Amino acid sequence: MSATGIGAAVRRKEDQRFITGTGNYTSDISRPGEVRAYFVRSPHAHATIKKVDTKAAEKMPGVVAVLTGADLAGDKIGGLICGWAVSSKDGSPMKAGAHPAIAVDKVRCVGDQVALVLAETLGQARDAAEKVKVEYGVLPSVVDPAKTQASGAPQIHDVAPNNTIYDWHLGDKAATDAAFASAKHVTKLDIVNNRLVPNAMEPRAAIAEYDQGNDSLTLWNTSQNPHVARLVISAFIGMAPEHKLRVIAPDVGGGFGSKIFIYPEEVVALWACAAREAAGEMGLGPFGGLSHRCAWPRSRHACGACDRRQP
Amino acid sequence: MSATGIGAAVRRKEDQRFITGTGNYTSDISRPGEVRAYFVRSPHAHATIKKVDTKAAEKMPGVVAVLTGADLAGDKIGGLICGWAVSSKDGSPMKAGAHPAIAVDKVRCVGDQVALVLAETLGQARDAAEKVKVEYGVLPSVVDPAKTQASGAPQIHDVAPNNTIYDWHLGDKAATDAAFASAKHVTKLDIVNNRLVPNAMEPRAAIAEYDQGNDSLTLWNTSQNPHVARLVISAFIGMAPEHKLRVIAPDVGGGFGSKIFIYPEEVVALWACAAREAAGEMGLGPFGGLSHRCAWPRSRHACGACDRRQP
Amino acid sequence: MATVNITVNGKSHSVDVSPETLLVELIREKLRLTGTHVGCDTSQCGACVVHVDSAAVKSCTMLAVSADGAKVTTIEGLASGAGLHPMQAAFREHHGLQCGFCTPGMIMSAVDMVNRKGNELDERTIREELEGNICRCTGYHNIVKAVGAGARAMKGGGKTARAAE
Amino acid sequence: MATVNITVNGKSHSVDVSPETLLVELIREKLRLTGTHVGCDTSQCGACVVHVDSAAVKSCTMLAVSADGAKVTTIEGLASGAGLHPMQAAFREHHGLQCGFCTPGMIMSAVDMVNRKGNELDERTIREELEGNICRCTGYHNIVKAVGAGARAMKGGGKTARAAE
Repeated sequence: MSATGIGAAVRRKEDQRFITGTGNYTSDISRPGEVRAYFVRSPHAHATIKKVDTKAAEKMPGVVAVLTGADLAGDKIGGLICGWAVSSKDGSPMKAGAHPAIAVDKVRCVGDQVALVLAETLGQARDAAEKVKVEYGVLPSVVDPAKTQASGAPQIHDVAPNNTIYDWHLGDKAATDAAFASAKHVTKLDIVNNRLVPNAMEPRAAIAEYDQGNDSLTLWNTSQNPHVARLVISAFIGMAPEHKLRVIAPDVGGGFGSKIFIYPEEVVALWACAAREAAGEMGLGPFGGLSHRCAWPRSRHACGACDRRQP
Repeated sequence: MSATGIGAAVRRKEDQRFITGTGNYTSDISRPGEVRAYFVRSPHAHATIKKVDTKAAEKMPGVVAVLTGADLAGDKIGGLICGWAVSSKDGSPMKAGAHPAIAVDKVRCVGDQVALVLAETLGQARDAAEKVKVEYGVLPSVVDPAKTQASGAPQIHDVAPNNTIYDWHLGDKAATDAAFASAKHVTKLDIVNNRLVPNAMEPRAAIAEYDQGNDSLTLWNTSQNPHVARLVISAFIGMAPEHKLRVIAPDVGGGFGSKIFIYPEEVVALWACAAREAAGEMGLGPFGGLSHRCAWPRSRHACGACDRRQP
Repeated sequence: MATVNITVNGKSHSVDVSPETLLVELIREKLRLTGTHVGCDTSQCGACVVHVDSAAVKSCTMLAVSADGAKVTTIEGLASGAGLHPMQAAFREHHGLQCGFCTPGMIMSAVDMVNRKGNELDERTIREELEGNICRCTGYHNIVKAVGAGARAMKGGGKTARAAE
Repeated sequence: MATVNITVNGKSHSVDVSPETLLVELIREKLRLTGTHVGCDTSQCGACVVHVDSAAVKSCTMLAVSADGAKVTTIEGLASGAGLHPMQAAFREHHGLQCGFCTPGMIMSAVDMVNRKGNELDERTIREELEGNICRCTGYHNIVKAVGAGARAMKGGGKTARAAE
């Protein structure tokens, strides 16, 4: 095996920056005049939202804006989509419930987004988030997948009776039944798949920027597929035409599939820059003209917060 | 003439940002941790540089570094080139003198760069620049083009005797002479071309950034041809390979040809980021790790400072 | 350091600046409102014109501390709401710009001209009044047309335009 | 606001911070040394390990004001000069990283391990000592190899490596 020939180890070019601390992950990026974002999240797995009172939070030091699901809905920003459509065995399409980027009438998991606080520093945003008063009507919840379809189980999405989104079959039922019927011996076994929780070292993060001059948006996010993110955020969520939206994935600190998805926080960060800028709520904030830059520095939330087996 | 048909006025898309103050010219750009640059320039049209003493300037508030032509030469950064090579009528190549981005032994025009001061603010850099002590040996100068080739005129570049870079002829001399010889009437006329001074509203400016992680450079400048700038700064000046150098021309506030050229300040800004970073002089400056961003906000210098007819 | 309390485009700011800071530096670098440009540093070109307490001022000629307590309008705050100010619209309609660098100052000077001289401006008045604003692309002809048209358009929307200041 | 006087990678800084600021926030956001990462916010993952007065510290666990007067080394300052520290070189040579997010903390912990335990480290010691550093890409095997090799390599260059702190 020669030093440069077949079988020789190939040293990675990207290692140089990773071992010297000069990589460029999303939360390493800083934009002039950026404001910091912090989300108010639901402590309940299932509850109606009776009222979100942002007044006290808005008066906290450094706060630029406090935004709610009603604001988002008012700006007609679409909800998140499921990218993989599955039909039931009877041919009916899947019954996917709406997934607004900030919850409107109801929260459906612990950690569901309820409000966004934008402030000059992350600490100020976090402090102000504690002053957002949310009145919940707590509903019974269901946290064991095996019990979700039981009679009387709490109903999470109205569009999916018995919490059943699809009843998916693959294969040839008649042939399988016949094979079992003619088998000499039949073993019965319940198979429970492991739950998979991809849990990369780098938490999710996003920075959004609105360029008023070109009416264009840029999103830096921890993404495994920025091109798809641009397509979905443009065509399905309706944030901006594709040629007015740029999605940049810098160095990504692990993903394992979890960073394929588009997450609500990314959508909200973009919306907070663009829509609220247009409304004059951010454009002339504490940093003058350029506070239409929204940095959501990090959160581990999406990784297993609704999974009782994960801390 | 219909509103959308042939002959209808076409409104420019870029006007929207220009009339609302949301354009993006080079000096509108800000990068985190940037330091500001100010040049010490020659007050003489022709002088030897006996000594450049930067000690007092280095101790001024906010100063990160004071760099000289000797530092630049020590890092083997090439001089500026003339992009249009002309041969004399005898076939000999043009005798272009060296054009270091910061003068080393001699200044050859009023405003020639003699030193660069980097500081946290432009005001601090300007104040410190006044403390740079340059000892000049003032030489006779020649400011009238018509007198440059006179016997005894001051010699500017040693490589160009009689200050003659080339003696350019075009056309067929024999045929022209024959035509005049057989002409019934000959009128003699001295023709002096107007001097052209393109003087755009936007002064020149540059921001350079060194990414240590990728060992790559980015230059934002007021350029009419960023691609050529990249080629020249890479292949001729030797700052970095082309794939490690990005040149971005944002909105340009007029050029009229003057922003076709590569200017010494752009080269120096890049070098100050990259080479000095490697030497540890900027890497851990007042802004910690990210002072390898050098913003040279503006100067009108190159427009006619050596032209006695221009203020 | 000195603290400057200043209202820019309707929002109040309290900004710490060193005493030699120019108003244009406060606007561009502290508030990051980069629509106001610096073309010459010598008060000749007019690219930095803003309104200070409703009067056109070359903001590279005024110290930031001198603007303490003032109400300033920059090009970014000229229009009320999302649309264009009539003078901005006139510059677009009459192609009164090319590279755009002088344009913010031109528009701010033009609005001030209307505030002082009224809505009917003849070409000679416009050319004289624009003495302090230099353009290098257009040759001025379309700028003069734009200012005249913008001035007339401000007659209707004049209240809105003034209210924004 | 409190003023923290701190020496980071050999350079002294005087930084104004609010009292609740963490050391990692000072390093990342005030000094813009972003090689030190935050992976968990709960002191579990070790991506934020730096050296404070020559001891490994999870910088998300320490208030910036507690580091007043301290000498701090971050991943950016580990190598002396332009080359790599032997432990950095070992991580590259043995492919001890994939996404790179945990790597700065891993390397800073590994160097601290050598400072405490010497240059001959067996696999069990390395695995025990790395308890506070989580990686999700590699499965740890090549990290353990890299730390062992880096520790041995530091024997020769040990003085240089320590001098950098």
